[in-house]
Amino acid sequence: MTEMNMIQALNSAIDDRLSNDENVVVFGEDVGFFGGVFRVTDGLQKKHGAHRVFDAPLAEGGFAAMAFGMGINGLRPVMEIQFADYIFPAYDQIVNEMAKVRHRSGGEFTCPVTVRTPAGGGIRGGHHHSQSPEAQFTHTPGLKVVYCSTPRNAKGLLTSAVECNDPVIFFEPKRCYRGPFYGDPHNVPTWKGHPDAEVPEGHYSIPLEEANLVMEGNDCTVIAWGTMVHVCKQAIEDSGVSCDLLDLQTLVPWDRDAVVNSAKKTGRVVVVHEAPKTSGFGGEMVASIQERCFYHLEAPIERVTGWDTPFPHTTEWDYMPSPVRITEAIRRTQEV
Amino acid sequence: MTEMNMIQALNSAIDDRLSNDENVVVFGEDVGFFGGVFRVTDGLQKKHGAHRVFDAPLAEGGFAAMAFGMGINGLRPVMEIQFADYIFPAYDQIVNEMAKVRHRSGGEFTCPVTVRTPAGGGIRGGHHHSQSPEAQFTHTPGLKVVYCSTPRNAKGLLTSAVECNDPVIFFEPKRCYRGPFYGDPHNVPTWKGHPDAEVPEGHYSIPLEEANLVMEGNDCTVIAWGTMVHVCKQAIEDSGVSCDLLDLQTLVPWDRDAVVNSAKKTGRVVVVHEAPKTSGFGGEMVASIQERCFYHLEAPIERVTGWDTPFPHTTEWDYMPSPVRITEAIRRTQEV
Amino acid sequence: MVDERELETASPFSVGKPPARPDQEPGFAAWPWSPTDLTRPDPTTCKSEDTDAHAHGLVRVLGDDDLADGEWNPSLDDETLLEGLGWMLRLRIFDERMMKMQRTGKLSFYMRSFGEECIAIAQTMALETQDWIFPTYRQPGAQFVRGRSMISMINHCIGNIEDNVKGRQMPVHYTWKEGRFISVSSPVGTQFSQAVGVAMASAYKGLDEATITWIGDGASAEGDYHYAINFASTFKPPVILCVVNNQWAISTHANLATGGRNFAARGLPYGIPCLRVDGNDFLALYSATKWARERISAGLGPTHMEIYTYRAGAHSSSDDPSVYRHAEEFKFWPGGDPIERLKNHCIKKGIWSEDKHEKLAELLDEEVMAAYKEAVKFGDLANGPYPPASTIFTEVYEEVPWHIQEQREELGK
Amino acid sequence: MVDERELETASPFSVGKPPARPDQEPGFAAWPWSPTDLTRPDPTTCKSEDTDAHAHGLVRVLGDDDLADGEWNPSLDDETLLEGLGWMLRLRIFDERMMKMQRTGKLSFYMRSFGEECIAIAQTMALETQDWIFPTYRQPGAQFVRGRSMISMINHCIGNIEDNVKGRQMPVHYTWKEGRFISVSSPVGTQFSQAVGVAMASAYKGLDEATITWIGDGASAEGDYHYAINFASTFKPPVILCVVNNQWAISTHANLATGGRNFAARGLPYGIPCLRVDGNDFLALYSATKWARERISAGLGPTHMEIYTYRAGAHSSSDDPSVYRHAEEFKFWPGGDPIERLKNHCIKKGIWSEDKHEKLAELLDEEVMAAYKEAVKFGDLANGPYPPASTIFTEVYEEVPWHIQEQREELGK
Ligand SMILES: Cc1ncc(C[n+]2csc(CCOP(=O)(O)OP(=O)(O)O)c2C)c(N)n1
Ligand SMILES: Cc1ncc(C[n+]2csc(CCOP(=O)(O)OP(=O)(O)O)c2C)c(N)n1
Ligand SMILES: [Mg+2]
Ligand SMILES: [Mg+2]
Repeated sequence: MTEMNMIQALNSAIDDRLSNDENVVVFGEDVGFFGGVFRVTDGLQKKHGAHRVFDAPLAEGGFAAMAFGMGINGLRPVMEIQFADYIFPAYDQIVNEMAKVRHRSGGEFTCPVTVRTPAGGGIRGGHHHSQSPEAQFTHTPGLKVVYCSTPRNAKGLLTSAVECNDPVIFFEPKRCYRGPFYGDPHNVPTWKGHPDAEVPEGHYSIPLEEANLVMEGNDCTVIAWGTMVHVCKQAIEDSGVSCDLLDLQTLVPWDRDAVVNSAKKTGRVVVVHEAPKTSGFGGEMVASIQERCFYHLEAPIERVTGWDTPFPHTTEWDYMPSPVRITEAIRRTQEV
Repeated sequence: MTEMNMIQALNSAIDDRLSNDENVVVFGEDVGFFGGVFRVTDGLQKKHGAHRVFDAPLAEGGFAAMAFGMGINGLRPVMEIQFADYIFPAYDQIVNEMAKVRHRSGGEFTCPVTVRTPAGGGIRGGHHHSQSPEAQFTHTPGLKVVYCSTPRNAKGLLTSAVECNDPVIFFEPKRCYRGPFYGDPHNVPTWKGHPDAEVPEGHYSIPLEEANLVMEGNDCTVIAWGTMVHVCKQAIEDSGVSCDLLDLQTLVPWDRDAVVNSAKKTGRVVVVHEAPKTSGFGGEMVASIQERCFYHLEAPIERVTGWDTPFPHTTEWDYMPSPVRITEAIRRTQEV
Repeated sequence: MVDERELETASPFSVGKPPARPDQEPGFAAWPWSPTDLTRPDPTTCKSEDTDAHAHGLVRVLGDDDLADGEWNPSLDDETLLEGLGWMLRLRIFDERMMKMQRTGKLSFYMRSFGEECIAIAQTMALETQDWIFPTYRQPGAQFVRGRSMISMINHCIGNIEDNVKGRQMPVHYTWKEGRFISVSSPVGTQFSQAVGVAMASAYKGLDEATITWIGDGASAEGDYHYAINFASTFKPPVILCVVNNQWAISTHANLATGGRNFAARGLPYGIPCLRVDGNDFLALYSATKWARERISAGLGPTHMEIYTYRAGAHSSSDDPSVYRHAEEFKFWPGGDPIERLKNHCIKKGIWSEDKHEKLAELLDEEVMAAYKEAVKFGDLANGPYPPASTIFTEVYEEVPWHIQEQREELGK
Repeated sequence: MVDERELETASPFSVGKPPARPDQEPGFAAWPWSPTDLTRPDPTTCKSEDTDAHAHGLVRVLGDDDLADGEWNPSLDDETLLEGLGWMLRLRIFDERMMKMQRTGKLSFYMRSFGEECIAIAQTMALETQDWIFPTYRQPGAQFVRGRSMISMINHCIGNIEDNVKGRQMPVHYTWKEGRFISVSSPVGTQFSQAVGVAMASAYKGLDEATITWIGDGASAEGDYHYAINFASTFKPPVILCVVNNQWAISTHANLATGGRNFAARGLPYGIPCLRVDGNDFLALYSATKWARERISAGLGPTHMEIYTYRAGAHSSSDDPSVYRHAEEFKFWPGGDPIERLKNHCIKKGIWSEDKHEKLAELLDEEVMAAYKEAVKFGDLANGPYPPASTIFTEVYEEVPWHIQEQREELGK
């Protein structure tokens, strides 16, 4: 075990895969010599060589296509989209091509690509450096969708993503790269001393099907992913309500048993995400839970999400779900 | 009133807009001389001229960008994506650009673009001529999302879409272009004699906020859009259950009062769509209804949807929600 | 700039026009190019800028007299010539049969290679067997050259229980990994940029493998075209990038989709050697492809090619071109018919005759019919049996996840 | 093809290298181009193919001796020269102040035009006031020329209650419709293809309006670049398409992002006239832009330009280029500093002096400080006040729909 921040943990996962699987190649804008604008691939080109870790031309659709081609010809590309907001030029290659090639080819061609991308708000990024577009991928069969939240699960999940023989869209909560975020922009802790900053060296993986039970309680189930896991932790403490906090980790396929069992136990559920409410993955969670746990529910399932507006710049703290909003939602579930 | 099929009704709406608003321009692949592969723009180039109705180069992202530029410079472009499956190369221009430009520019620039696109299955189109990607747009604030189902609402809604000062994604159920579809591929009626094939001539609009109550009943609310409206009608008849059938028509913003009132009245809801289940717009419907009508619900809200797989070719009738599956879902809601 | 395309007048911006609309007679200019125009630069030293003339002229071998001439003549032996002719004729007959079957509902849809049979066949013959083919829907002929059984191809088209892609894709969307023929995808253009990645992987693994890919004149307007050219320019992988300029994209003539003078030269500013090749000339295509392959063997990376041809038939079984172009336009096209041209060449060489040709056509027709009869035994789209509904749920992921398993159980088939 | 870029060795595919990494001295070759190299073709008759030399050479007016020479000399009057110099100096000083303020948290982020001040300023001066400017984040200078108040610009950057985009976008993402300066968007490249649409609308309306737009060497790899070139080629709208080749895209040198010899020539195969222009030469840029504008007035449509320059500073306030390039690389760059070059020219012309220059700099510094002090009265990012939270919910649509209204009430602000 070594203490790492999330950037180091991601770096460690990629380093391990590069070291132990010669088919792994890493590319994206500025990921080569420079090591990425968030430094996730720092030092990897020097260590593994310029044909294994390299800068791609500034064309997300272009290097997604390159990844596709490499993937069907036996490599295991790990590509970085510099900000999740810039994944959309590659959307066609991801949803029409990567996601479907195994099926469309009768299993003859497969595409084991990992698409890593920093997502979410909290860094004053405004419209186009803050979005969290996971729902736009969870709706596409053929893709696995992962959202890490701590150094530990960042490493474990990324290792599994790279090892997975299906395309994986891997979201990294950029606000948590250097420390957890509890919803107070004036409180900027690092990962130092955080139990989830203890990360195994070498190969370490977490299956792409398990939620993580972050807190255990009896009266409400809070479901979140990414940065919101930490904000929810704070909110649960503030609320004084005994809650299960489930960090979903993998959104497709999500952990049915963990979610259903907790919802049945508590009968009250709050789902929290940064992305806009309408058609967010929270909608899927709510719909699935009410389908499966209808007779156990004691109160309407609550969603606390970003608003149905573009992500703002100066007023971002009024946009992102805050501990206050989440606390209120938890309390509302207890009122009935 | 004239009897029209859906193609003629759409043509009539565009013709009216071209005739009465000189800022309207129409383009897309093969829409000019040829009049579109589905013939929706047939005759319009001849009537209105080659600078008002013209073929665009085969680049959905390129002519979406062109539409954006024309839109912010005072025109009112109506662009066609030949199949909804091919909207993804334009996804960035639509979700990052068109959807946000009014907000990002403090209201100084607006983008009154209509993106028309034939969507959905039932024509043996396989993976890439059958998708129904509405949910991927309902999650993007700034876009209105519309799905017509009959000649009559096709004309009324398209007129409103073109007149709307916000970007509108307008889905046309290609299976219903020439006739309704009741779920039996061996029964191929035309629109002839159908009451909703009676379409007003000249200007005719339906507000982009109203659902259409297609059938009225007491015991279950069935919510659908596009082709599924007709399949649901059949299923409701087959079920023998007294149902409200709501054709949502506009998905963003959806008709809150119609949905909530019906759900409260019946206490039982089935939502039906062709797109895959996970993170489909059905999830949003279920989540919103349980938030707003929790104490009125007598049974779990059911979703009947396409499977979480790519759209198949030979087995498409096992993919699309069938009257049988919908009937079973309606009946399940009555069992409790 | 004065636009040299014919334009719609009275338009505030340029709107191009095709050579002719249905009621007009197509007035194609005679070709100014002859087989002796162009040198054949040494492929192992040639630079992009040495191909200016080749990008702006036309690489031909078969002259208007059907004789082979010029530096690009690959001097093929008789056997190879007749093999190529045979595959082309076989493809045309195959296409005709499939089209008929489509009309009877045995398959949902079809796309012919009519007028373009030469392309994939000559080019695949010029490549090595380990090379990757990344086609569009108009290069099925490569599979003949690589030895795919016709029955297996028909099984796919009619979507029966033996279809190797399990009825999941529309007809003509072949996949055949054994023959290194990569899965055809409907979104046009995507294969072009992906092929660069396939070639990068071959280079990465240090293998002597080339990848060839094609894109239409229409689809070259997609971003994928630009990605392919620029990524090939940047990384110089062993890829052959071919724009098939058959002049039409469904109803849209290339004049309406670009104002450029040609497609071939687009690679020059990217430092890629460029050739413009007569797409109905078996020998020219064979030779140009060999040249590009020699560059790859020498470690020099990509070649960009425009294949200048003409879409002789309808876009697909859903299309009726007489609505938007002269019904007989192909007859006016100066590039001729690729099969006729190679046939005449072989006859002039004394290795073939009209009689032999007719006999071959009959044999091939029988072969196709026999294959067809064999294939329909496993079902067809009109009558089934189809691949079981359970195939909807498999191979979406490597393993079936719980939610798809639940859905499969819900369907109960 | 032998690759003329420097390449990483021992790589199975080509991986380019920049001129120098931090520990190496940049060895830029001296420029072979001089102001008298190139003719200035008549803009009202010139065709794309007449610009081959202009696409491969470099349009210069200011020689190494800082004197104006050659056919491209626009022979500007003294007033215009000094006006341009003044705007450039003002922009540099403005940028420096903003950068300092960024370090204190008054704004979240900043991007300078350092070394590229010439571009938007010279080009906007050469255009008509009714022409549309569709910029990236490195052309804010156009707003000076069009007369936007500096206070209004600062209000945007510090996101205060007077920000005309209501704190919604990051700093430097200016919008100013009154000045026909179209909203800057973060996704790079999108404006390039959109600008074609803006120009199409002008043509459609029959107005004498041009649209100018820019894209970076990096962003030119996006599909939007290709769309823009091809759509401009097809429809020939009144658009000026400029690739700003400042050699770097954050840490990625153009050598790593394309293998091509230059950017300018990419428009030639599309039938668009192409110019490669010295981006640090006020007179050359002014002149080239006027030339393109004359073509537009004559109804001839698009021009494609490569603006050859150098990103002198960091990519943005978040960037430290000394990690990936020689810290002083700009000093080695043969193209010099655009302000120095125009200053020297004016001094040599006898209309300017070092002393006047220093005095002007002082005045401008005071102007910037005064504007800044005025702006912060309306708030700044560090201390507020900010635009009210209600601005999150407005202008998403023309009218606030019920679901957004509900959310606004939920937030209760
Ligand atoms: C991305 C995308 N957009 C549109 C289509 C519909 N479509 C299929 S083929 C075609 C025309 C293609 O023309 P071209 O590229 O010239 O190829 P050709 O058919 O001439 O071989 C179009 C528009 C598609 N398949 N994919
Ligand atoms: C679509 C997209 N991808 C990535 C980014 C992140 N990004 C911002 S600027 C930049 C480099 C741009 O370089 P260039 O186009 O050369 O412009 P320059 O900064 O040199 O003016 C990158 C990668 C972005 N803003 N948009
Ligand atoms: Mg074509
Ligand atoms: Mg740059």
